[in-house]
Amino acid sequence: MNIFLKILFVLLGLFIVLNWGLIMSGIIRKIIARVGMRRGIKVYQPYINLIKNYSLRSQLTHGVMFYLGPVFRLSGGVGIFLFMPLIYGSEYWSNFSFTGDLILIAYFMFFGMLGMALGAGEGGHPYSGIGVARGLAQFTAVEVPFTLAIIALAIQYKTLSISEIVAAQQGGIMHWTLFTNPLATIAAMLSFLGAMGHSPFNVVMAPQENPIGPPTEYHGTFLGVLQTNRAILHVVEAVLYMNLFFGGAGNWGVLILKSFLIYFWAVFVGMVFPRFRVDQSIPWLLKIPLVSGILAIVLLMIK
Amino acid sequence: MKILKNSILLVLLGFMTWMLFNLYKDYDSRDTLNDTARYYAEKGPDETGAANLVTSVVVTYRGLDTLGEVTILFLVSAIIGLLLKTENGTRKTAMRASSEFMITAAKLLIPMISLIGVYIFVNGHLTPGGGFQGGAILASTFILLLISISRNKIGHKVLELTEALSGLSFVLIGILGVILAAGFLDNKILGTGTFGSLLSAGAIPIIYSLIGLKVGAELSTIILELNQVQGKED
Amino acid sequence: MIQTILIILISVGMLLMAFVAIYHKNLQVAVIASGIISLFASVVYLFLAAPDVAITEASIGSVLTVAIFFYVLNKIRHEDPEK
Amino acid sequence: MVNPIYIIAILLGSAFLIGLFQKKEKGLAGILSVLALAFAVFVSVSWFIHFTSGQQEVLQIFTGGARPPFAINLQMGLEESLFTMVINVLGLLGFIYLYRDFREEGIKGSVIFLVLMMAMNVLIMTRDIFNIFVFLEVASIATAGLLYLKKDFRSSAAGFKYLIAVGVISSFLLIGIGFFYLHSGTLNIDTYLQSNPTAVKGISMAIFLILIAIILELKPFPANGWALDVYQAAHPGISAMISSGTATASIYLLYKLLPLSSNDWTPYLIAIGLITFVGSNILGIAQKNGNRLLGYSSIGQIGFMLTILGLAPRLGEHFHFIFLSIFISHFLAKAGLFWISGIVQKQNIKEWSVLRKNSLLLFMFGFFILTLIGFPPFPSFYGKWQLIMELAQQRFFILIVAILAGSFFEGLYLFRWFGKVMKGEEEKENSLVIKWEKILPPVLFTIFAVIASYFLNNASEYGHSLNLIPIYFIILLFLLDFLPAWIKNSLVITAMVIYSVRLYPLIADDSLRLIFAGIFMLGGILTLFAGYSIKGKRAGFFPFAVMMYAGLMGLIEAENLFQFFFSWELMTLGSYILILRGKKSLIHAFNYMLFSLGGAYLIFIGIALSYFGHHSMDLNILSSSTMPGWSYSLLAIGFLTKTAALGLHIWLPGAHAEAESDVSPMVSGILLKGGVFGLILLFLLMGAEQSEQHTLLYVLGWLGALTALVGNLLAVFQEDAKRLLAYSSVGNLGYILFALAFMTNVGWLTALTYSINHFLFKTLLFLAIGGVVMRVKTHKMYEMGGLIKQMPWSFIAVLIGIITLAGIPPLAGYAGKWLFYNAVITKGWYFQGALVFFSGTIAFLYCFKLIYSIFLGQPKDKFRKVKEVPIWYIIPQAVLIIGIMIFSARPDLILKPLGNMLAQSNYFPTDPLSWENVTASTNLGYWSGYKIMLVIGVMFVILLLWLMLMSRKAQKIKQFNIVYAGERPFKPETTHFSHNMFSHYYKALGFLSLPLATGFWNGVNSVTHQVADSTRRIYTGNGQTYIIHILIYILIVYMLMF
Amino acid sequence: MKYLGLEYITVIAGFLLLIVGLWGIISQKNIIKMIISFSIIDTSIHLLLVAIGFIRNRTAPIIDSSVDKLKAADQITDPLPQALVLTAIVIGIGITGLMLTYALKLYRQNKSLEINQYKSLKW
Repeated sequence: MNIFLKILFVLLGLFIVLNWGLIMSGIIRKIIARVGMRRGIKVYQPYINLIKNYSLRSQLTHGVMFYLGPVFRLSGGVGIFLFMPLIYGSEYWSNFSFTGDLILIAYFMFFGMLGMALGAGEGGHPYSGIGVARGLAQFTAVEVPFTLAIIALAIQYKTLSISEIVAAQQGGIMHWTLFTNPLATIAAMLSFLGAMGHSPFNVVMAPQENPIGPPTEYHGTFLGVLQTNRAILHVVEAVLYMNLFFGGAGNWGVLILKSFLIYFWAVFVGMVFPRFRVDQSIPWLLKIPLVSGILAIVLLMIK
Repeated sequence: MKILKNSILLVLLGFMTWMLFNLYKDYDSRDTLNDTARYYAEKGPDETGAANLVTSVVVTYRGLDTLGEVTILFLVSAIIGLLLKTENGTRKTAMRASSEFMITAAKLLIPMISLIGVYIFVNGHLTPGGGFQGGAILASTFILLLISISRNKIGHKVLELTEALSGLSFVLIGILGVILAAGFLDNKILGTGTFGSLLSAGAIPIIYSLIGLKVGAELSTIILELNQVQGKED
Repeated sequence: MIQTILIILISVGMLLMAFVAIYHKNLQVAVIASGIISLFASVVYLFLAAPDVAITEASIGSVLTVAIFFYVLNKIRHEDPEK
Repeated sequence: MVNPIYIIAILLGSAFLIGLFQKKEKGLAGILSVLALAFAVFVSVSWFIHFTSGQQEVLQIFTGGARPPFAINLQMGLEESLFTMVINVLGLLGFIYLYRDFREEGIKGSVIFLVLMMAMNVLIMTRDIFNIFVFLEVASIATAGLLYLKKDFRSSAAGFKYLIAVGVISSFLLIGIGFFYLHSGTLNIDTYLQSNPTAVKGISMAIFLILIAIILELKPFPANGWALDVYQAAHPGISAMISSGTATASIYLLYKLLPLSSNDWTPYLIAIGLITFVGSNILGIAQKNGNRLLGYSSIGQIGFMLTILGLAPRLGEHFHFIFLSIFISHFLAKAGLFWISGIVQKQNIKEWSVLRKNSLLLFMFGFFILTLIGFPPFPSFYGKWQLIMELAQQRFFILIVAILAGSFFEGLYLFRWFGKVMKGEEEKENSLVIKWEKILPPVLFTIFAVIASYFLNNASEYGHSLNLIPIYFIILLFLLDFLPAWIKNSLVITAMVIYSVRLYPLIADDSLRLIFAGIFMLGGILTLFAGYSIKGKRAGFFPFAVMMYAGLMGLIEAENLFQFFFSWELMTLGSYILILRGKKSLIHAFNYMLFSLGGAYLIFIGIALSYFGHHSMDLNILSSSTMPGWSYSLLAIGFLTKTAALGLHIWLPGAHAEAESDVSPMVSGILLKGGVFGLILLFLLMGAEQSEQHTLLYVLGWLGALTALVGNLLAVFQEDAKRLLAYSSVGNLGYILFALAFMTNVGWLTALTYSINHFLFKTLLFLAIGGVVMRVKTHKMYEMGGLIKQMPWSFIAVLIGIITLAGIPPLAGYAGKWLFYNAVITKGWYFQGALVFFSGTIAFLYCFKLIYSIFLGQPKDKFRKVKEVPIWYIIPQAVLIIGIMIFSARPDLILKPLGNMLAQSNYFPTDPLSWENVTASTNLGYWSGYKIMLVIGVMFVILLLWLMLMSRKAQKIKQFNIVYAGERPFKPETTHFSHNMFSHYYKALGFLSLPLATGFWNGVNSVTHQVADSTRRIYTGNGQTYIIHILIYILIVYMLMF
Repeated sequence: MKYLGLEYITVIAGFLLLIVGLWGIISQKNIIKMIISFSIIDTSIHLLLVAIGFIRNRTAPIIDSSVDKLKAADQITDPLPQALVLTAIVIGIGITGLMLTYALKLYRQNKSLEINQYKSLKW
């Protein structure tokens, strides 16, 4: 396939995902507000935020790494997008997934985090450091059940290629990993809660304790870049889970629906449960999710 | 506690006794000479010319042992001198001045006893006794001398000289054996002479006399050294 | 036979003297006892056809050794601060 | 030829002659003594040359004008000439050493000394039992007499105890001799042997008494309190004579008398020797007094020689070589150490650090200590090797364990001493009085030891296969130590380059060796570059650096197990001393040595077990070991101590962290791969055919996974930057072990990739952090901060390093991770895999901590003026970064040939990685390092441009200018969140990082010390107790024998 | 009757004396007593040695009027052990003298003759 055509489709896909990400976060926040008996923001509010941030005139930087932080962060998001096949069966929408498999995505998640952490670090604000430390610590625990789930999938499908995993789930809802391997799905979906950073795992960003979290010192264009990334990343992560556990998507419609539902799962739990401290969230993640992940593998090994 | 300790020691000693009893168990009295002794008895008189076989064994056949043995005395006298050397170095005899009677008796006895000593070692190859016994008797005269005469400069140097010279001669005679005869300390460097006479048995009388002088001097030195005390006494 | 009895007596005497030498409080007596052992031994040597040894033991073992012991004991007594 | 009887005559004659001299003539007396001793040396040396140049006929020296059974005879053969030679040389030098003391104390001292020498000569040459008794008494009395040289009353007490003990012992000897004569009718050894003795009970008892008396003269543990007191109380010059001289004579006596016994003394001698060897060495652990410690060691060594003597019938033709090797090292080293002790004149071993004031003495001290322990290329190594191999051939495995245990304890206290001397607290007073006559003897003995090593090496079975060029180079470097550092550095680098070029064609077709050779040599050259930044002489650094690299290269080049072990020990020794050079590294270097020593001995046993039933030392014998399970596990554990597997890791952090800035990368990035290479060789050669190996590999796999977890977790909680990196090394080596244990194609590829990566990034990180530490003079990360401005280059290096470490695409670390997953899932070790993955995420935490705490946040005031690290640190870093980049972009360049080699070897033909251009794929997945690099690179640049476009007017502000709750913070420290950074993590998972291993080893340590301390209380100091010990000892041996 | 021979009695006496001497050396705290015990041991060994050389109904190994020079081998006792004893006696006095000297020196330095007072070197 022509490489330029490929790039074109990639850019198009990126555009769609970005927009869907922005809209989805608007919708979700609206829903949260409504559940809380508030009116909430407008659905297109994220667009407004984004445009406002990109056009702010004050742009202060603390140094090279501070400057590069958002680039790393956005690279991380976009990179995952690039390595992710979006639509099952479509070579146009499979992005650059030929360069690497599931493991690549799992590890590339660190890329953005590292950049963010470093950029925030150079900002010199103590809260940045605290936020980063919390985020990284929690992330290690999140990754454990997720990895177990990935291993379970690899055992089950004998492949690490996402496209092939999706392909193996075709042919009806009962072929989804959700049903063929519910334990792995449980482990993964619980770890997904942590990965999304919603309550009860949102101590990293801690919106109540203003200002806190890694992006404390970021504003203006930098913050814009970070918001862009968040929009993309949320959708891409949902798409990853969709591909792995929920049969993938044959077309954009299914993709949008499924990713919304998957994302909403995290929001839904967050609306019900209060926030964990880090030293609480880690043991929690290492209990039920871990056990179900292990059970998933054990079951597969017995088979 | 002490009883306990002693009883443990007794048990130990009991075992020791048992062990030594096993040694005794195999002891059997002898009724013949073994090969070695037979050689001494048969060849000894001719080879060495000494009537006293013990002497021929001590001085010739096992001359190296004897050399070692006089060396031990030599060592001991040297060591005692070194060990008892006091910091300030002044030496005094501990004995008080002797009575007139003692001095007279000593003057009378000393030459006689010395003569006996000399006789014993000169005749070592013929009669019982020899260098050691004669030397010991010489040393006894020396004790007598010490008791009777309380001057503190009694022949320390003479003793040393005798000791060293006789030792040296002993070694030299030994070496002469290598050069002139069959081996170290071979007594055949001189003719064996008439069996049973004083001037016989090759170098044995000479060696035994040297031993006698040396042992006497060494034992005397030991006694002399022990007789010195620290200067602050008396 | 007389020899045997004599030797046995001397042996018993030596053993007795050995106990005296070990257990007597007075060191001088102990030393003399040990000298007597040597003396007895030299008698035994005479019986055992060893005149050379007998003379040596008598002159060195009983006389000179005891003399040396006495010299040392004398020295020790002289240097004893309490006496 | 001069008749040897003249030795005796001259020595004794001059002794008597000196008796004639007056005090004024002490000079003359000294000259006479020296001449007499020199004459003795001359005679014995000429006889030794005579016998070694092919003459066989033994000279019989008759005395008393009669033939042997009737008169005393002496004998001069090869053995006698050797032993008299060494003793006379010792005597001459010992006299020179004591010369001044003798002068001060009067001339009688030299008389005693000459007599002692004479007695020892006779003891060696004589063939008559009673003669032995007489001259043993002479020697004992002379020894007791020489104690006069020390004035304090303790030496008198020791002298008395010695005399009374020796008196009792010789009483038994005399009884034995009497009954021997009664039953055999002769006093001559040869006659008795020729008479073909019928074993009467009585004579065996007599011979028992004779032999046990001689054995007691050799001071067997525990009936040796009297001797220890003498060692401690005597003038060191005298102790040297006792330890090296008298003991030599006595052991030769035993050797001479042993054939008398028709009883088989073998088991008893072995038991006596081993109990002495192990016992004394354990007791040595708790000893603080230098001379007494040497006494323990001396007695231990003699026990070892007793064991060998007991084994003589089993060792056959090798006996002489083994005995000689052990003997000569004990002889030279113990005398040398006692002589040095006399120069130091300190009691407590702590105070020996005064030796540092004189580098020659320090060198000799180290030399002798190492000679005693038996590190290659020191003389005793050869004997020990041969001994263990022979024992293995005859299945005496328990003996092997006991011998090595004893050696281990000996190594323990000797190395502690060594460390204290090298790094202990400095003595303030300058009390090292050095006179030429005190220095000369140990110097000569050092030279003798070198010569002995040379000959032993040539004489040993495999010595000729060794490549000695590096050893000569090391010696050269010692000689050139006075040159400035940069000259030596250039010399070493040149030499290494030349060596690499020479080596390359030899191993060019063996990718595995090539990889490791590359790591060792290129790594070595790179890290040495950092050394250019150091001014001055850097005394004592380069020989040991070269020693370490020589050892590492030796591992690669080894064609047989001897070479391998030789190199292994060389590497250990070199690295130990390099680590010891650090400022606070005393205890860590000691721990390192302990674990290395233990590990080396396990390897030793493992090799010995494999050798059983073979007749070659070829590496391949591992594959046909008759006890694969045992040799496999022992070798594996041995190698694991070097790679710091969990439980054996506690030495690593301190050792790596406290080493000098440029040593840390050497020992961490490079040295650890030595252990990995060992494991690789082991696994390659032994394979996984047997089921026990399968179990073992499974256990090793878990061990690796847990090591990775715990290592990384501990790294997270470190506040010390270098310690963090060190723990990270523990973790990384855990990955490697884990991957090796797979025993699959991809698994091994993973391990090799990890090895290369770990070398690249850990060397890089240690260089960078070492440079920073060198500038800011602290290891504590929370004391640093904000250094990115001052040290941008170091920051970049660390950034690249941690990206590689964490395995984040696109850099090379990801290659390892991807391979790893494929290997795990293929192998089916899922849980271990998950554990290791978890460890990987934890690694991310400390990576961030490292870079954040040091380089980011607010700069501390006191470091505002620090400079970038020296250019000599940056050059190797740049090279390493280039290396990482190349390996990241084109992993196929290295992995493809490696994979091919693995696939083509007999071991891993299945499931290899298949390559299609730059894309690698397995059954499970695929990965294209090149394309990933490309995609991410392009994307990163585009996004950067995008941001630059959007923020054209970005304004640089002061770092302190932050949103701090509406205020400006008042000092930088309050804004830098770096101390106790992951405390919440500790709350959650800290229980996994409890110092269980440390606790365990501390427990072992304290138990050993308590055992040592309570056992040594049998030496009550009461002379009477010592006699009771002797009696009990005789009884026990008697009861066991009869 | 055989066991009533002189040599048997002497050997038994020698052994008993040896044991008593050993007992003295391990039970007596006084240094002088220990030395005395040691000289007792010495004497006992001399007794043993002489007894070993003894042959019943024979004369001393001196070729004098009572011994036929040619048949000496059948008439004299063994000269060798006697020679050994001579040597041993002299060595014995040497050692005893040296021990006593040490005892004296110890007493001078510490004013005590108890062996258990000299334990400063231990462990």
